[in-house]
Amino acid sequence: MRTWLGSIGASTPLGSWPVYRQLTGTDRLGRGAAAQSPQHVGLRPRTASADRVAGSVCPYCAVGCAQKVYVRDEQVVQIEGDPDSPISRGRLCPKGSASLQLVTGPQRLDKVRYRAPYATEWTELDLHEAMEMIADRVVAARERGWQERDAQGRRLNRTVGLAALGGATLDNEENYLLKKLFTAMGAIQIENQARI
Amino acid sequence: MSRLYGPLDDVAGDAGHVEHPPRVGFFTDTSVCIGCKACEVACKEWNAVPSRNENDGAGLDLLGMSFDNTGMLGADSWRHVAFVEQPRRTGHQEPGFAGLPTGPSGIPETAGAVEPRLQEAPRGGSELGTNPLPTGAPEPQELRPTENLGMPGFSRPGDLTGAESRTDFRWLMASDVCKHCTHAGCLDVCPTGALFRTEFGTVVVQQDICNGCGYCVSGCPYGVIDRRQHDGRANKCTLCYDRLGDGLEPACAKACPTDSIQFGELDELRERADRRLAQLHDLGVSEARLYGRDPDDGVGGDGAFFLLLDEPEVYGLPPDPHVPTRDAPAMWKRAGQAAAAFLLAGLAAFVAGGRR
Amino acid sequence: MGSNMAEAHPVGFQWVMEAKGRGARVIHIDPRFTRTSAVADTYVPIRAGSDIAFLGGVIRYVLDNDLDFREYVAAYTNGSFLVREDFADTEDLDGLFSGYDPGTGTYERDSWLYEGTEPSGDDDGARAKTLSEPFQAGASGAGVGGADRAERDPTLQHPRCVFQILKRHFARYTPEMVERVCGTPREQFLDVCRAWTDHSNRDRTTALVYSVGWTQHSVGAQYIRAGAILQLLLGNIGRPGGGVFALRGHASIQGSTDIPTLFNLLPGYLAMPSVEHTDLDTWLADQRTGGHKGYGYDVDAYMVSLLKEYFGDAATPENDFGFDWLPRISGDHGTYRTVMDMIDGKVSGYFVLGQNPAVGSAHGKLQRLGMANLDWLVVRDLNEIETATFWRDSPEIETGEIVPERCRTEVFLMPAASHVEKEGTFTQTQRMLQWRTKAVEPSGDRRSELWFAYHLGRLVRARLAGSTQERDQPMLNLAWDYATEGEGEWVEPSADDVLRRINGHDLTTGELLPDYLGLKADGSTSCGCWIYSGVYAEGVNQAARRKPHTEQGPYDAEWGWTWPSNRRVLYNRASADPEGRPWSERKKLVWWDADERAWTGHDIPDFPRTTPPGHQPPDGATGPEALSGDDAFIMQPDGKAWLFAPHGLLDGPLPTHYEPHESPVRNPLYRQQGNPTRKVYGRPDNPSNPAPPESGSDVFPYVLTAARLTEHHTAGGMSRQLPYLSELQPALFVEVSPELARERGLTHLGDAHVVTSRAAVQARVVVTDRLAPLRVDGRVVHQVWLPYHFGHTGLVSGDVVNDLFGVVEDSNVFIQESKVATCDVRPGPRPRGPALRALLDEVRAAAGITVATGTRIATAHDVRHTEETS
Amino acid sequence: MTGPDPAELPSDAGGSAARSAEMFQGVGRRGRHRRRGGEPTVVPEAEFRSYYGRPVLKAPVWEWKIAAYLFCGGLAAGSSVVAAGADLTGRPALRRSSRLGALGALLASMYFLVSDLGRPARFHHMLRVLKPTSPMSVGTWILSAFGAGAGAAAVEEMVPRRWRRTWPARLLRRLARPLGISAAATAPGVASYTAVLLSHTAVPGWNQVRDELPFVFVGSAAASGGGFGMLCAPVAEAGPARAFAAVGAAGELLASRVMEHRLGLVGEVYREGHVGRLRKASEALTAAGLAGTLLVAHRSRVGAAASGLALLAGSALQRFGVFEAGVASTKDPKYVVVPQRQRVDARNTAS
Repeated sequence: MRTWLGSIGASTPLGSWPVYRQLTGTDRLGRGAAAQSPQHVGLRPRTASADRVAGSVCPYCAVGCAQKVYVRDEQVVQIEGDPDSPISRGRLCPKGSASLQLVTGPQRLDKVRYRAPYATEWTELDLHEAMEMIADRVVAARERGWQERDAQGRRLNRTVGLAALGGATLDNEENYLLKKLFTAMGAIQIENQARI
Repeated sequence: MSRLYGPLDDVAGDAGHVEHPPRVGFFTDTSVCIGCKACEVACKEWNAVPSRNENDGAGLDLLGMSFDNTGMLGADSWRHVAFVEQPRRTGHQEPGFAGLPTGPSGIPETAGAVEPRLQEAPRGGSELGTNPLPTGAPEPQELRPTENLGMPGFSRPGDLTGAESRTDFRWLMASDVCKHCTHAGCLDVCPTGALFRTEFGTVVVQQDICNGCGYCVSGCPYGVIDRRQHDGRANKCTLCYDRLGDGLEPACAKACPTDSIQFGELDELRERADRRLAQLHDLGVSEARLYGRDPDDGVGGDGAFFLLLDEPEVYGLPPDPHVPTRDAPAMWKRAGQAAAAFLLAGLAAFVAGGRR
Repeated sequence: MGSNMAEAHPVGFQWVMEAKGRGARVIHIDPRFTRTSAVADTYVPIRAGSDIAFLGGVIRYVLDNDLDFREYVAAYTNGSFLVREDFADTEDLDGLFSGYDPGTGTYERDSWLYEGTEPSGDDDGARAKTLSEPFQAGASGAGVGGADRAERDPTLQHPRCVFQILKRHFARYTPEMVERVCGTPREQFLDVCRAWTDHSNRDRTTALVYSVGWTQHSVGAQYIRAGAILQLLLGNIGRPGGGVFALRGHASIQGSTDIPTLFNLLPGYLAMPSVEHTDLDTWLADQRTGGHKGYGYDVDAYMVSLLKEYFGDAATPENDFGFDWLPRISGDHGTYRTVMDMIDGKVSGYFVLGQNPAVGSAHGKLQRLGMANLDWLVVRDLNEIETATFWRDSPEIETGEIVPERCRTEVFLMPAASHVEKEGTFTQTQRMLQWRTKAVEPSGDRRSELWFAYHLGRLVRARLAGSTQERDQPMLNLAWDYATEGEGEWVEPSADDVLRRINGHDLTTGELLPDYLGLKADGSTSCGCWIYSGVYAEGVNQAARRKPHTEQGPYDAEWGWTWPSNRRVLYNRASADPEGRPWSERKKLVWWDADERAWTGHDIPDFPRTTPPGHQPPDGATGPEALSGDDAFIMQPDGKAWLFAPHGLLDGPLPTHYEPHESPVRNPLYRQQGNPTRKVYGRPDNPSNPAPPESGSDVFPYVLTAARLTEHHTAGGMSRQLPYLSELQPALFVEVSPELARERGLTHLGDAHVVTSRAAVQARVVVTDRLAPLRVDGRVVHQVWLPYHFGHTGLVSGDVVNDLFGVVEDSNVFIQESKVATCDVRPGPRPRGPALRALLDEVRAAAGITVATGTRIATAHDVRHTEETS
Repeated sequence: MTGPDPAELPSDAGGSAARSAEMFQGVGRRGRHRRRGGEPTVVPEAEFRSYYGRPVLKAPVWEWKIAAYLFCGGLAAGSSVVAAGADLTGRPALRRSSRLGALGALLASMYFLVSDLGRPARFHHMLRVLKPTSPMSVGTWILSAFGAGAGAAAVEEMVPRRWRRTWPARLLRRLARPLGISAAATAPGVASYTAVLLSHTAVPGWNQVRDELPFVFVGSAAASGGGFGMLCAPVAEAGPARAFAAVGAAGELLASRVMEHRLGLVGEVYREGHVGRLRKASEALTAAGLAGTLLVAHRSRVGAAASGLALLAGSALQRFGVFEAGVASTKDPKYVVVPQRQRVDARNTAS
């Protein structure tokens, strides 16, 4: 009986029927091997099929936990800790663990939004047009707030028409360019979270 | 015949896996848990478990259970961090409240604000994130001050001290998870084979098979597995079956900042847990105990076991669970007797009634 | 202290748990029992805002019982230095130091100098307050007129030596006084003293961790000073397992201080030129006034190299390397000042880059009203945050204080690239730079700030092209020629190239510099940030190194890159005794190798490599050459760690307990109530709750403090929008003790509102034993706590807790006091709309609050520091 | 605070009745009431600790349909026995109605079962495996065997007159009896497996009645099967149905009483509230039906029908009562914690 049953290959419909596998195989009670569906045989994690893995750093607090960013088809499919890091040893807190959602979630802005003076709603604006508009406004504000000398005639060479806040979440290179640019423009009210 | 109850050395082999890897599991050492909930989030990110606000329109609300706003394990929460505030101390820990002008503990009152509402919830509170407080509920009278003069003042020193003052305190945190029992109630009762024992000795629901019969929900003596709303299938921790396939540790254990969740081969974890327990006992933490480590317990030992600092029920765990399958032979025997009686009654009815 | 590390830095906390597992004792001193306390060996309650009293008490315990690490103190600190005869301590002046001017609320600080030194520069005491502030001191620390000429008493016995002054200063910080001020029971305080001193010696070290629980106070800088003094007395600085750890809260907040987007600094902590500096030489002189020792002296090389990077070939010796193109500061241009200037109509445009001031800055209403009075606002963020939508859904819409149809501010909300969509470095809390590679290209309009800054610069330069105006020359001469990728107008600038320029080049050879020691003042080197020089040493992006920690030594020198020079422990010369031998085998870090005639060890020695322990510098030496063999603190102009700060701090050479700006109690230590130099802005839009000796403080009887939860991130812009995080902490709540709940009729999970003179914030009540009332100066003081993450957008929302705080600042660093204020807590939801304004009017009236309230900063005098809005 | 200092309690002391529960986390209810009231309540309630009073177990996800399925399955089983007996003893009306009743009940039970699935379209996955450890799997296979016989027998009854002479109809008629008998042979399994189905769970209200529930359920099945025969068949033919119903009803009443009596703490859920009312109604109906069967049903068609209806209703309410009792027992952690805690404490005392 067993031999006869055993002659039916696993690829046949009958051979893949778990009841049949129960009767012929090692898992008589159907609680393990016999009940396993083909999809669950040799299951691999999605990280295994990533096209590339980028070394990154968690964007939340300042501990600086190393992350591995798994990319498949130009989409981030997983972010998790890098066990090689002497700082974090691959571990992440809840926020770091939610980085994937932070990066890929529907909350992300994708288009420039513009609110005209006195408007009650956003409108869309082309990115490059927005940049040109901002540049115009920067030049004007710089001019409007320009201070050449103080009351005692001392050189100020600055503008107070412009201010900026932010940097603690930015890259060093970005902060460098921002500080350099604003300083060259004469803007001094450049601040970030370190003051807060 | 495979065994239905008691210690079982080779769970994967018993489930028909030949040449399988060693059994793996979790050892969750709650004495080092900082309650950060990284395990909950890492699990959800990896397994794409829905968040509660995606799944039920009820919105999110505070549960009032210390920092626990998850509630319990369920289809949409495969890890759950419990927070327990207690007016007692752990070992030699100095809770710092001695000598302060404290009054009686507020813990009974806060618990009392939570519990009655759980009873009124549709499934008695046995679902995630049950909002324990109906909106617009009147404030319980007994918590109102007897007299409120409008302007607060400082209590005079000593007003609130005395025999009633609280001095001891501790805050327990513990990350709960599916136990991946040696004898798993959910797996045993599953009629479709959707739940199965993997080659790693873990217990996994196959989503392509599950038809949502719900039997496993009642089969689990820990109240872990549940059917997902709007999806209809049963869900629980898979111990990251897919990750194991690539030699990776489960997402929660990997994320855990303080290594409270430890993943590994079960035999090794048990030894490690024994050492940790002995260490804690040496440090005067006499209330430390292991839960689910004993292969002689009612489920043959858990694949995911815990070091607890209080009795299991304090964390929402059953003190002495057993797999219902333990009594299956006896139950079938009784059913057979009843069936025989049934048949006999039928026969008798007609024999007595005779042929017409 | 001042840190809830397990909650705010959970992954870093693994090392604390690791140490605990190896037998370390963990003590958590905090106003409330947190997740850190839960796993600490000891929790010690303290009243928010009283940490200096506590630390002062420990310092007194150390000094009284001769428990200091005497050899360390004598060799490496300025304990032996004598202070001028005319110095008077708070002991003598009831909470003030000598030199206080009640009219300006500042100190004339010459009397704080060492004996035998002169006042710095041309300081004749007539300089305006803001002109000699420490933010101008820059990298070299503050000038100490001729510290090398200071008189010393190596026995530490001279009554005017720093060590003895310290003893006298803290004499009244007895355990009884600590109990009175902090509410910490005496026995618990003494237990901390014993633990700290028992574990600080040749074989043992104690580490001190703080976060913004220390910085966000009107005496914040002195909190850290107090911690540093204690750690120095116990020999816990520069040694393994010791230190004072500032745990910072943002991915690159350290980087944004090193390469600052801060008004008073240029990269590498170089001082922003002030109106005083007519040319490079006057600026240099100010940086070097009197001090001539150490690496800070080479500030000319650092500054010139920076100017060479800024202006390229246009920076020449003839034009002072373009120094004159730099704008000049003249006082406070900090973020809060700027916001008030917005309200006053002085600012036209505002960039907000990855920050959410409408929620995250103190006095949120002030922030929002400021933004509502701009011409334009550019917000760049990942998500739509409150700062971008203030014109539509801020609380002021409800109260009618902002009307969209009448708000003219033009708002550009620009999507930013996320951390995986751009490459660059973050500098983490221990000064380590780590490079991130780009995983994917940003989609849609998402762009990096690098792209934004680069193209904004390009467009503005194009608009100014051809201008002959002097003011436009810096823009036109700006070296803006960074490498780019891609074609066309909107190319992508290369972060790698920016990092190379930050590292710096030898302009004669074009080679990348190996480290800052190679910088020159003659214009032959360029370097964007001298302390980062070496990050691209040998043409290798050192910050991108990721050698597994399992494959390298305990200091993991090949993972990332730590400034300066990849050194992991600062001032590690102090880990060896004056003779250059490790203090103990167990605590070995760096030491003098007599055979090699060089410093060596597990870490990169923080000392001139070949300067032997017994070295005495020749007369007239400057810079590193002027360091003695035991001048372990190589950045200090006198080579010593400062127990006493003769210069550099505005509010005193020693930390002194002052009550917070808003406090329910009178300062039990001195007649001087609060920090006598704190920055107050007495304006109608910035009211203060009264504090003793003013009347009316009983209207706000409770101590209010706010902090983070693990599950959210600061102002919530990166967490309240995420389902997985939102569900973990779904609503704003206020934690109260059961005692306070009874007193005010608050029920668990019921609604309550917290009221200050600025705002009323509604929150759900969480009654918990984790908060306990304290007995302070004979009466019971309740503390309440709220997480400050909530705002009006996102998946979970709530009132803005920062609205409760006003703006009052530490005078040294202009950081606001947002860790402590006073408040009332009332049951039930807060009033809405106009009724809310009525409630606030009512409480202000009840407390008798005027513009002048809280501005009498010197309680020994009657001068008020108000400011009328124009 | 009342009670001893918790720090002084031995950490593993367990939950003795004297434990002052309220001083620990999340216990709440009983301790608090007692403290507030001042005087101890008359009946000392079990004191135990829990996590904020939250249930330990998940409440069954099953709806009322599962109770209906239990009832219909029992009815099908009982009817098929009556049908086979009637067939063999020449009671065509009883045979016909019972065969049709068995099929109808079977179909209804299948409907209820399938529609309660989370993924009804996958109901056939039930036949993927044959798991002896799963009463639902075992039951599915029993039902399949039963269904084949009961279905064929009923179909035979429904063959229209004009097709009777075709060969498939003739074949069917020949097979109807053996198939009907096969259904009757599997009917005891159908009648009893549902008891195991419920008891083979962690639900205290079901698991702890595992010894009696099969008897309750077969009694209920017999009562409903017989009752259905009494309802549908003429009095003259319904004698065996009455006997079957009477024995079943008596058995059910007895077993149900024993079950309730023997239960410890969890007996509360059978006695109290909504479930208590359901079960009282069930008992009354079954008892009335039994009395009617014995006293009236052999004389009066109306009386027989009424008795049959009463038995059917009693049987249905029995299923709903047991079902709801189980659900209720998961909603309060005490039914899980208290017995288990007592077990642990007893073990600790013994060792």
